[in-house]
Amino acid sequence: MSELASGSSAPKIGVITFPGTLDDQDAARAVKYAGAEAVSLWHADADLRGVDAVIVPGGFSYGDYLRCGAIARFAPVMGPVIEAAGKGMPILGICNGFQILCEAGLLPGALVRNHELHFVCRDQWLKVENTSTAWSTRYDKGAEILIPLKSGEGGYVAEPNTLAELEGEGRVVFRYVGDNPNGSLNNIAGITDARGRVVGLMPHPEHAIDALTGPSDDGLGMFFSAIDALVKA
Amino acid sequence: MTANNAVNTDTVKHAESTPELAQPYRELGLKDDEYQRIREILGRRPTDAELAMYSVMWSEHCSYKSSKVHLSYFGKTTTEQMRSKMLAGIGENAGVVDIGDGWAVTFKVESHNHPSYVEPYQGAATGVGGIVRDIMAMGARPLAVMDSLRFGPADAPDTRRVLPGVVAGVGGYGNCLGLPNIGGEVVFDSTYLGNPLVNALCVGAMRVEDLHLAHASGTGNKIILFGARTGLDGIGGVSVLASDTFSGDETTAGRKKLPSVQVGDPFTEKVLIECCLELFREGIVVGIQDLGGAGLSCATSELASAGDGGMHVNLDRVPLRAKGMTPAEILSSESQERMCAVVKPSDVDAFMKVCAKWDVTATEIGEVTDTGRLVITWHDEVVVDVPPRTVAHEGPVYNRPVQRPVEQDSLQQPIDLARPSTSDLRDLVLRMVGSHNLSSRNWVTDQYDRYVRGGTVLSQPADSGMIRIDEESGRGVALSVDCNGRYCKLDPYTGAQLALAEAYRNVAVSGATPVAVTNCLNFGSPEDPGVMWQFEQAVRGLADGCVELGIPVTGGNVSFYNQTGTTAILPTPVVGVLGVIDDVRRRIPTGIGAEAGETLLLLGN
Amino acid sequence: MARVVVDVMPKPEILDPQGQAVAKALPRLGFQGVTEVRQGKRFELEVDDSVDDETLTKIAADLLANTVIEDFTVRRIDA
Amino acid sequence: MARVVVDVMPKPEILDPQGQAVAKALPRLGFQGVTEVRQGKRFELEVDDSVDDETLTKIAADLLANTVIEDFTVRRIDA
Ligand SMILES: Nc1ncnc2c1ncn2[C@@H]1O[C@H](COP(=O)(O)OP(=O)(O)O)[C@@H](O)[C@H]1O
Repeated sequence: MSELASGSSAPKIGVITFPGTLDDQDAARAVKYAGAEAVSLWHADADLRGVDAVIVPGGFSYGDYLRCGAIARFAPVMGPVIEAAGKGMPILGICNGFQILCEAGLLPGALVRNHELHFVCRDQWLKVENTSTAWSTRYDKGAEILIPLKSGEGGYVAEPNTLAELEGEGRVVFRYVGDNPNGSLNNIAGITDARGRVVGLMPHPEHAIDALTGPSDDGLGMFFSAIDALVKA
Repeated sequence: MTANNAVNTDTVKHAESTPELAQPYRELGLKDDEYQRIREILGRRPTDAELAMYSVMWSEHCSYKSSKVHLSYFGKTTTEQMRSKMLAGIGENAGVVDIGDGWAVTFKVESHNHPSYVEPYQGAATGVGGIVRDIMAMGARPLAVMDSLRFGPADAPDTRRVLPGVVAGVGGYGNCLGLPNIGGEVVFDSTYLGNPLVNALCVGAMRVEDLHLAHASGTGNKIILFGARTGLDGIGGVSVLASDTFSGDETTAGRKKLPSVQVGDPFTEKVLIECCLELFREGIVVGIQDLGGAGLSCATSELASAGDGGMHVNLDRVPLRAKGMTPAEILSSESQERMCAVVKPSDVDAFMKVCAKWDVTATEIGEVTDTGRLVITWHDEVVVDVPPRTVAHEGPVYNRPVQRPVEQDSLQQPIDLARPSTSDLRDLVLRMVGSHNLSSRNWVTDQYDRYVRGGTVLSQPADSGMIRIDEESGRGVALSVDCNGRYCKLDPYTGAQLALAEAYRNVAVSGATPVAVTNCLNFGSPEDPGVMWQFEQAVRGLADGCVELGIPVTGGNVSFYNQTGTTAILPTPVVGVLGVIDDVRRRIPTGIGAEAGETLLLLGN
Repeated sequence: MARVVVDVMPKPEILDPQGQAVAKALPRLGFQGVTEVRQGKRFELEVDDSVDDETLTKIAADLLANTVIEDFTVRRIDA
Repeated sequence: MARVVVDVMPKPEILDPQGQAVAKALPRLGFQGVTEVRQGKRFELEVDDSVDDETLTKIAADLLANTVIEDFTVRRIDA
C-alpha cells in the first residue's frame, strides 16, 4: 500500500465550494469515477481536511463580479491551499478555478473577456503539450482530446516575458486546436507552475468522463494522472 | 425624514376620516367599478398602500381576470385518470408530477415579454430568475432551463438590439445559476418586431415527501423575508401615488420618471437556491413563497389567503435599498431574488443560522394571526387591513366579448397551389435553407451552458432536452417546448393542438413517455374580441388535445397585450411537454446515418 | 488628436450587484469604513480634432452606455 | 465621509477585447475619427474619514485591480 498524506488506501481529493461555485458536484463525480475519494471543502473553513490533492472547480464564485476569481482568492480556504501548493500538493483549477489560481498568484497571467465578447459553450479539441505534470501523465504527448469549454472570460493573457518563460519551459499543458475560441494568447488552454504540480485550464475535464453526459471520456485522464502521482508519491 | 414619512403616510385611520379623497386609481390601471368594489369590500376608501396592493393584484398579469373563465376548461376536461400522477396542478406556483421511484418533478413556463423589449438583457435575465424561484418555492431543486423566443425579422434594426441582449440575458443568468439550458426555440416574424416574446421554462425535482405548498398556517408562526433588499425596482405605476398624494414634495414627485427596470443578480439567486434547499432539508419551513411580479403584495396576500388565518406584517422591518420609500412602494417593489417563508417560532433560530451560513439577509417581518385579516403596519400605524382572499384570489373576473374575426374566413380560403416543378423545388429548397427561421441556432445555443450539473444527456440539436434525475437508476425526464404561431393564426384550435402534438412527438422520439403539459399563452389584447376568440379556441384546442393524449395540463401562464398599436402578435400558445424515461442510457439521440445500412422508415401518413 | 474620457455609472436607483459584491467583500478582507461601492465603466478614447462634442455625446449615449439603466459623462482631457 | 474614485484600466500592452470591439463598431455606426478605445472600470466609493490614502491604495491594488494586467489611480473627490 502506498503512503498517502491522508493515510487512507484511496487518495482523497478535495473539491472546494465557494458561494457561486457550480461544477463542484461534477468535479466530485469525476474524482469518484476515477477511483479516488472526493472530499468537499468549504470556502469559509481554513482546513483541507487531510486531502492529498485539491480541485478548484468551475462556476461563478461571487457571481464573477469585479473580476473572475478576484473575491474568491481571499477566502479562508485559500490560505492552506497556497501553503500546500508550496509543498508540492497537486492542485487543479478548472475554468473559474483557473482564474482563482491566477488571481491567487499560484499561476502566472490572467484570463480576460473572450474576444467575441460573449459566453462560449462548445466541445473543444485540445492538444496535450506537456505530459509530465501531476494532472497529465496519462496522456500521450501531442494527443488530441475533446473537452467541453464554457466560459465568457477565457482569453489567457500574460506579459511577453511571462509568456516566453512559459513556452520556454514547456509549461503550456493544453492548447486549443482549430479556431481559437476566446482569443487566448498562443492558443493557450491550460498551464502549469514551475514544478508541474499546479495546473489550471479553461475547459472542463469533469464534463468529459462519460459519453452519456459529455462529448467523450477524455477528461478522465487528468484525474487518473493525479491518482497515479499520489499513489507513486 | 422618518417623522416626515409618518406624518404623510395614508393610514387606515386617515382613510376613514377622508372618505371623499380623490385617488389616482385609473392611473394604476383600475376601472371605476373595480375601485367601487374595493370600497365595498373595505367599507371605506382604500389607503394608498391598499390601493397599490389591489391594483397590482387585480391586474391582468396577476389576476387572470380575462382568461380565468376560459382556463377553467382545462380543469373541467382533466379526468381522474389524467390526474393520477399529478401532485399539484393549476393554481400552485408550478405543477408537480410523480415520475416514479419516489421522485416528483415540477416544471413551468413563464413569459417576460414586455420587460425584455424595454431592456433586453435584464428583462430576459430576470425572466429566468423568476421562473426558477417558482420552482424553488415548491421545495424542488431547479435542474434545467429552456427558452422559447420570438423576434421580429432577423435583419430589422430593432431585432439587432433585442436579440443579442435577450440571448445574453438568458445565458448570463442561467449560466451563472448553474442550470443547463437544454432547449428552446427561436422564431422570427414581423408581428413580434415591437413585441418580442421571451418565455422561460424551468424544471426541478424533489423527493415526493419533500413537496411544499406555500401557505401561511399556524397562528404565531413567523413570516421571514430573505434574499435581496427591497429597492425602487419596477414600481413605475405606483409612483403616481406618491406624487399625487404628496404633490409638492420634490423627492417623491421626482420618482414618476423611474424606469421600471429590474436588474437581476444571479449570484444572489444561486446562493438563495442553496439556502432554500438547506432550509427544506432541515425541515425548518412551513412554506416558502417567491416574490414575483407583485412583490410583497403578492407574497403576503397569497400566503395568507392560502393559509387558515390572517397575517400581521410590520413593514418597518423590511430591509430597504433606497431611502424614503413609502409603504405603497415597499409593497409593490419588484426587486428580484427575494423569498418569503413561514417558520415555526421554535425554528427561527435554526432558520437564521442557515441564512447566515449562506450570507443571505433574512428578517422576521411578521406573523400568522387568527384574525382572518392581512394587517400591515408602518411606524405603528395600520396602513393595510384587508381580507387577504379579496386581494389574492377573489379579484374581478371578466367574460370578455368573443368574436371570430371576419378575416378568418379569407385566411381559410383554399388557394389553388400549383404543383412545383423540379426546377422550382431547387429554388424553394435554397430559399428555405437560407431563411432565418430554418438557420442554425448555434449562435444562440453556444452562449448557453448545457453541461453544468453533469446530468444533461440530450440538448441541442436534439428534438427534446433530457436530463438524468436519479444517478443510481438513471431515471430522467425529457422536455420540449413548441409552437407555430402561423398555424395558430390560421386556426387557433388546431394550431394549439399542433403545438401540443409537436412537443409530444419531440419528447416521444427521444425515448421518453410524455406525462404532463405546461403552457405559456401569448396573445394580443383581451379587449379585442377577435383576440379573445383566438384565445378561447387555443385553450379548447389544447385541452381537447390533452384529453385525446391522456396527459394533463399542470400549469401555465397567460401573457396578454402583446401587440404593437392595434396589431396583435400571431397567437402564440407555447406548449411544453414533459416525458419520463426509466433509464436515460436508453435515450434515442437525434440524427440518421450514424451507421451504414440503417433502414429509414416513414411513420404516419 | 484629443483624449476623451467617458464614465458610465449605473443609475443611483438601479441595483448594482457588482458594487454590492465588492462592498460586502471589503470587511471580510479586513478593510473597514467603506460604506458604499458602485462599479461602472471607464472608456478612454483617442479622437481626431474633427470630432465635436455633440458626436461624442452621441457615441456615449448610443454605444458606450445603456441609458435605460446607466448615466454617463463625457470629458476631454488635455493630452 | 469622503467620496473616492478608483479608475482601473488595462495595461497598454495587454489585449483589451472590449475596447477593440467598441473601436470596430464605431465606423459601422457611422462615427468616424475615433482612433483608439480602451475600456476599463470606474469605482465610486463612499468612505469614512478614518480611511487613509494608504488603505485606499491597498484596496485598489489588492482587490479592485489585478496589477498583472491593469493599472489604477485613486483620487478623493470633494463631496
Ligand atoms: N432559444 C433556444 N434556447 C435553447 N435551445 C434552443 C433555442 N432555440 C433552439 N434551440 C435548440 O436548438 C436545436 C435546433 O432548434 P430548431 O432549429 O428549432 O430545431 P427543430 O427545427 O428541430 O425544432 C434544438 O435542440 C432546440 O432545442
